[in-house]
Amino acid sequence: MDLRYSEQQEILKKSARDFLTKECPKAKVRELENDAKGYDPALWQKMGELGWLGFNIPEDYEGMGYSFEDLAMHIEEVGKNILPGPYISTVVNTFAIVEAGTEEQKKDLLPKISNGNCILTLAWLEDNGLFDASGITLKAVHKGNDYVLNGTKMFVDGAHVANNMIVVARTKDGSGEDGITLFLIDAKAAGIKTEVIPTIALDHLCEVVFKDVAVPAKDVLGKVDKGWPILQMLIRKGSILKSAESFGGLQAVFEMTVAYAKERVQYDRPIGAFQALQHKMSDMWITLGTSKYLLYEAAWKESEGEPNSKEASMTKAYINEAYKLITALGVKLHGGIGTSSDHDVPLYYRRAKAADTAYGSTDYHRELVAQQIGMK
Amino acid sequence: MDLRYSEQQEILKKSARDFLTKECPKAKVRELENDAKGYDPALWQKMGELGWLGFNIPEDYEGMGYSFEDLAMHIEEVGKNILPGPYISTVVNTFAIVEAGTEEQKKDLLPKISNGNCILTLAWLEDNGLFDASGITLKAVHKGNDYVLNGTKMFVDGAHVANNMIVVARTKDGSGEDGITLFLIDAKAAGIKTEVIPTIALDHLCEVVFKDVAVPAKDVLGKVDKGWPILQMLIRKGSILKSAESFGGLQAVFEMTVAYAKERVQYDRPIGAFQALQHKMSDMWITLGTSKYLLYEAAWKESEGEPNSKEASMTKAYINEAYKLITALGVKLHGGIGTSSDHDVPLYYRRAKAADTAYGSTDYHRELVAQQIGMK
Amino acid sequence: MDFRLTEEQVARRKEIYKVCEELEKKKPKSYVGFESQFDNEEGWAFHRYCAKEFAKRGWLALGWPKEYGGTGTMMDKVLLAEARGYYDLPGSDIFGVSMLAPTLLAAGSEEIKREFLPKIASAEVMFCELWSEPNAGSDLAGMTSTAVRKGDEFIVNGQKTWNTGAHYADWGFGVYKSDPNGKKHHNLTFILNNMKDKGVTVRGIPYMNGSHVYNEVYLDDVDMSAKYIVGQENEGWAVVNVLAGFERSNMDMVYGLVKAQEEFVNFCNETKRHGKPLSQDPMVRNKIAEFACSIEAVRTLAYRVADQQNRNEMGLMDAASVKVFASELLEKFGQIATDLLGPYGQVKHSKWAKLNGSAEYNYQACFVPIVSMGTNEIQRNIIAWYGLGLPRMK
Amino acid sequence: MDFRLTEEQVARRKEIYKVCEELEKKKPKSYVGFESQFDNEEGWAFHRYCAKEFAKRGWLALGWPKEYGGTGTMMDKVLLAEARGYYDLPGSDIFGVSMLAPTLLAAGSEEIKREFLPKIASAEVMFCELWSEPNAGSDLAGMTSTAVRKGDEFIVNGQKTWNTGAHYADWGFGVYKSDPNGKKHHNLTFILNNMKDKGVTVRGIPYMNGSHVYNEVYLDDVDMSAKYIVGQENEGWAVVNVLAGFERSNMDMVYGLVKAQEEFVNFCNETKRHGKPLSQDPMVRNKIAEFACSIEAVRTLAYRVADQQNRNEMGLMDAASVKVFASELLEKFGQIATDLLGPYGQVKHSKWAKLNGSAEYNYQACFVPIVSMGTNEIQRNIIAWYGLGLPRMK
Repeated sequence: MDLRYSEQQEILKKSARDFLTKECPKAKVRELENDAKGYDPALWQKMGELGWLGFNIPEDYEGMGYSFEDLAMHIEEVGKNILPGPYISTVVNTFAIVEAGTEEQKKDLLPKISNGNCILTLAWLEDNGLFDASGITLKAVHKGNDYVLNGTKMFVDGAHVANNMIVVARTKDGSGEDGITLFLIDAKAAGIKTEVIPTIALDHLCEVVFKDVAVPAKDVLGKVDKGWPILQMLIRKGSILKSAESFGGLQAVFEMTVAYAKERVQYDRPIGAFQALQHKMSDMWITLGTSKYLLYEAAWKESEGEPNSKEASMTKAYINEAYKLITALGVKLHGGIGTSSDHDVPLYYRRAKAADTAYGSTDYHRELVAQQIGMK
Repeated sequence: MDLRYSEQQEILKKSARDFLTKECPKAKVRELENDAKGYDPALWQKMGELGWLGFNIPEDYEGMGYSFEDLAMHIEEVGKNILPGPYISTVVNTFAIVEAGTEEQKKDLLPKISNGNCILTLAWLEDNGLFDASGITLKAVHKGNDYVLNGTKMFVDGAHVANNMIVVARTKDGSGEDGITLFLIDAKAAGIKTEVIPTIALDHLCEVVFKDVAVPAKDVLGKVDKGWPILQMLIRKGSILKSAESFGGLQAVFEMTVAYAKERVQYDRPIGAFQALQHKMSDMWITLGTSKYLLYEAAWKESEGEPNSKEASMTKAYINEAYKLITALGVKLHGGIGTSSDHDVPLYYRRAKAADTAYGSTDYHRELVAQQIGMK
Repeated sequence: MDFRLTEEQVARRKEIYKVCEELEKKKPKSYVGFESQFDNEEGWAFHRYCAKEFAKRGWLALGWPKEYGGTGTMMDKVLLAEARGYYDLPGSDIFGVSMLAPTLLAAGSEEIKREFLPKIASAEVMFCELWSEPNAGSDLAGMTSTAVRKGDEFIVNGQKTWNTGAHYADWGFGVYKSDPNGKKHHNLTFILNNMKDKGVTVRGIPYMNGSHVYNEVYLDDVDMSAKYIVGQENEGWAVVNVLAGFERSNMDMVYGLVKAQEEFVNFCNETKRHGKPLSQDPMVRNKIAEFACSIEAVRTLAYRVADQQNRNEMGLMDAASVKVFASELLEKFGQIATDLLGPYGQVKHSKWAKLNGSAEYNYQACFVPIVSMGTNEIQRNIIAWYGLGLPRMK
Repeated sequence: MDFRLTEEQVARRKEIYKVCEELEKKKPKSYVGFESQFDNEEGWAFHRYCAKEFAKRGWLALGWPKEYGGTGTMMDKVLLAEARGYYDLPGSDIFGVSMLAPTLLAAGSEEIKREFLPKIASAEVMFCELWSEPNAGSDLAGMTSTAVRKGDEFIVNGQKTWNTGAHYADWGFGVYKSDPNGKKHHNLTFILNNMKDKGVTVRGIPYMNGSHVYNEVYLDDVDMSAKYIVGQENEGWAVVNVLAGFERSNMDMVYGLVKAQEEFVNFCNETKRHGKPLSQDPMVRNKIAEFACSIEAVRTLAYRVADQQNRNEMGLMDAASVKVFASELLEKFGQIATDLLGPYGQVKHSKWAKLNGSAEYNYQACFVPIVSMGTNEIQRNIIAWYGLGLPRMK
């Protein structure tokens, strides 16, 4: 047992930190919130060059082949700094190709993704807002060599700038887990209409309308009707990585708040001398500690290939709530200044709400936890 | 609108306070917890003489005929001091006779109750622990001029010392609200076996086993099969009065805590100078204020005969939680000393847990609230 | 106790609700929540429109002495706040009507009352507050802006901050250090000024959701006339305390919650999830019922504050309780509502939004009542020190 | 990171769990929770029995240097705490094994180590702590008990309080004012004494649920030998700090929660309400799942503390976090569990009790870990001051 970041991991984290501090200052974060694209293509290119987009891609496909745990630690730094754009989506969705793609699909897309030439998103949720299999109603009908997709997907991260898209569709009647198929398609295919939804994090989630979109059968990802387990895998890994991002954000807000409390003077003393505020910051610290090892236990098990769907759901459910709570506290401890969009704390506060439903809400994951702790 | 205690109510409250301070000091409270009877017959007699047992009994039946609101204010003082024994039960259950009893039943029992010669309890809950109508399974079978009762009741307040008992029984197959009948019986009738259950408040709730207990038909209270609305009325009034008791306890703990914080010195200052503790006491104060007018709105409406079942349930649900929370805070703010049974705070802490399920738990009342705020 | 409104009050309440219900229909689409009155021209115009409608009926001078144009009672004022809260309407200038007017009545010269009260009552002049400074937030002792007397004028220099609505306000009221050598609490002067005065520069501080509510106000050699002093020269601290004494019942915030609950209940009844209305989910029922209990609790306490104000008792501690409790309830509601909306919880006012985007709006806007008008932390100090008599930290 | 136990540790864990599982079967019926070891003769006898069983296997000297009879590793010590917590077993004297032994190893004379470490390791001697005084709870500066040196002895007078288990303990360790003129932090001496010494009177302080855990200890002209000083005369403050540094992982409390969760899940599966298992109530599922997440979170953090201790890092701030979080989780569990039991939540250990009365037990017993060993409020101060570097109040 050794619950420290390894030396190599510390280096990995530091290099991510240094890069983002330089290349993605908060001014850029703010700018990109109101930018049509919502991400910086030049920065994306640089990330590709650094290998950030190929961390989890095997070396055979021009990736870095890092461990899942390394990836989580890297994303912790990404969350600490904030990085606008569909970075985490692309990384998470890549796992679907790595684990379920055909050789052709891998050869075609993995090097492109790794080199920063392909943004990959996932069209999963629909307007019913459900995370379980019954939420999938978009129809894919087999016609000749094609499947024809009709329906609407919601909250698709960066669909308007994505090159490729994994679409979760129903290929059989019913509402269960069987009969769901994933399609790996060109995001610009004919019949696709994309519109950016205004969200609290201004993170460019999209509505994507599919009208008679023809997809060749070879673009099925995995097996027909058997897409749900792949999606579950994405949800599990996405939950851990999204939590890693949130955990980074938690730390950033904690550090800013403690620093501010030491510096801001009221009633002739730094406000950090007030016990009521001290105890809230101590609670923040406690939350950081409990979040950290819960997260890395799940990430470590994922790396080791051990069963961890319980731990992944626990992590997501716990850190979802921690992130919202701590960022709200951060705003309040800063007082007025913490409520201004000129300040950094609200950037995290708004993202905490957004993070909360990505890859499943707290209540969704608690239900998964209930099942896995033996609640019949 | 005038949200103050009237002058007369202040007098009423003061006289209750003075009486209990003198007649029921905490030493007696502790003694009665481990007493076989669990109440003090001599004190009960005195309460009868003072009219405390006839507050809500019309003057025609030797009662005082006070308003429900006056009664609530009186019980607030009872809760502030703590008064062991089935006092609130007797008072609440008396309403069933006043509102649904026959002239004969009234003439028979109300003067006795008022004069302190009759303890009246309610055998309602069963071992399923349910508060709704489906929880009632004890059977009363019509046989000749009698009903024969078989079954077990749980958590019957002071059944071992009660003179009379209202038994909630099922006179018709089914589990709904129809087919429930109340019987007003002699608590010592043949076939009744009573045992005291050890509870957190050591408040002498009993298990009561009915074996072939024959009850003459004239002892039905209200109409056969139509007992549920009467029970509902008792739950509603009981909820308000139990909340008044809890609200009194809340105040006592608040006052003790603030006094202790001013007096106890650590690190060269009264601990009440520590801001973390101050803010907790401020939160206690806020809770007192919000509890108070919620409670008295419900009590006032009851007095005025206005529909108030929503307000009664809101009061119970809110004050249940407030009482548990504030007494736990009280224990913690006192530190070690607050955890000793020699100290008064735990007396209230334990009673907060007991109060919480009397006349329906928080979740039961929240469900009633949900129905009444229009949740379909 | 007596919770009943008089027949007159019931009638008045009905009248006020009717007027507000009508006004609500004229709300611009961009008006998404309680701070929208400051966010854009449309919102401000609507505020002025509502204010004129209220003024016409004498409702901006409720509870004032008759000699200054007063109408109605303090309770009527509470009823108006209630209805405005329920329909989420602006129209009552929090700075002019709620804070300055009672302060002028209590501490202003006859001259200044005669000049400004009619303008407030008629909604001709809207005010803003020039109070906090970058280094003087909760603690006014850190104030550095100065007012140097020159004959009948003060030359005022400094920077103020968190000035709600200063970008639209006609006049401001503020405190400035007027005696550099004066003792603490005897060195400030409370002065009114026209926001169009030379040397006044207003710069917006964007709120976290991008809306324009707060401002910084820079004062460079601004001439303020000594006739606009409220109270005595160098005794502005006393006036500040008088003003702080006019706590509001926060009935508008409370009734905003009442309305939010009603709307949420309707939403749950109408929205199906897994084939069943959301309202049949036991967890949803429990949470909304819990919320409803808290709202009713604070509603009754707010009425107690109103009751006290109506008999000229201040009820400051109860008012502080209402402020803290209601604002934190709004925060909690923002959390619960956005959570229950699932992925839709994050959606801003738009064609995709549920409940018109109010959940997302509250999720951010809740901090306005929490940190303004004395942060909730400060309120808790005040309750502890003045309400409970606990020792003030050294 | 590496969360994996070594093969050796896995084997040791299995062995320890097996021994504990067997011991659990011998638990007396009156043993209802973690403080029952002090409550009555039966509980204390069971404590001594378990201790002897552990001692036989060398498990009371885990992680000590070999020269003092040490066996195993610090991680093994954690594993024993884990299993004891899971099976709710006593047997490891918190004062002797967890606090005094490491203190002696760090600060004791060779002589005192040779005398007491074997007695601790063999479970021959059980200790209690003589620490707090009526006017010195969190703040030892208020201490008034005195130790006056007379040749090779100290004459000790005073009153100690909150002495857990002092009514059964064989020996005590305490601090006393030994130099009335000495400077703060240089006027206390840390001494061991036999609890059977003349002049030692122990009087119980009943816990809120009636059980006997705490005591007051009166010391009247008690002779304590100077050879039982730990550290230097008048330098007891330093020893106190050394001792306070041996924070525990609180793994036993954490695994008590793990077990409580398992038992509650089983209960929900087996208990029907309205014809359906309680486990199918969405609200129950959500609450228990939330609780499970928190337990797993603090469990992993407790392992981080163990990991640090195992490499001789102290991890004091993380240990403080575990103490605060786990004890408040126990409080919360007491609340949730009693609530979900409905009217049965109030029933004490008896034939009517559900879950053997554990919910009611925890509802009261939770305050033991919350207010002892430095209250959670003090822990939060410590985190703020030493962990976050925030300024200490003057």
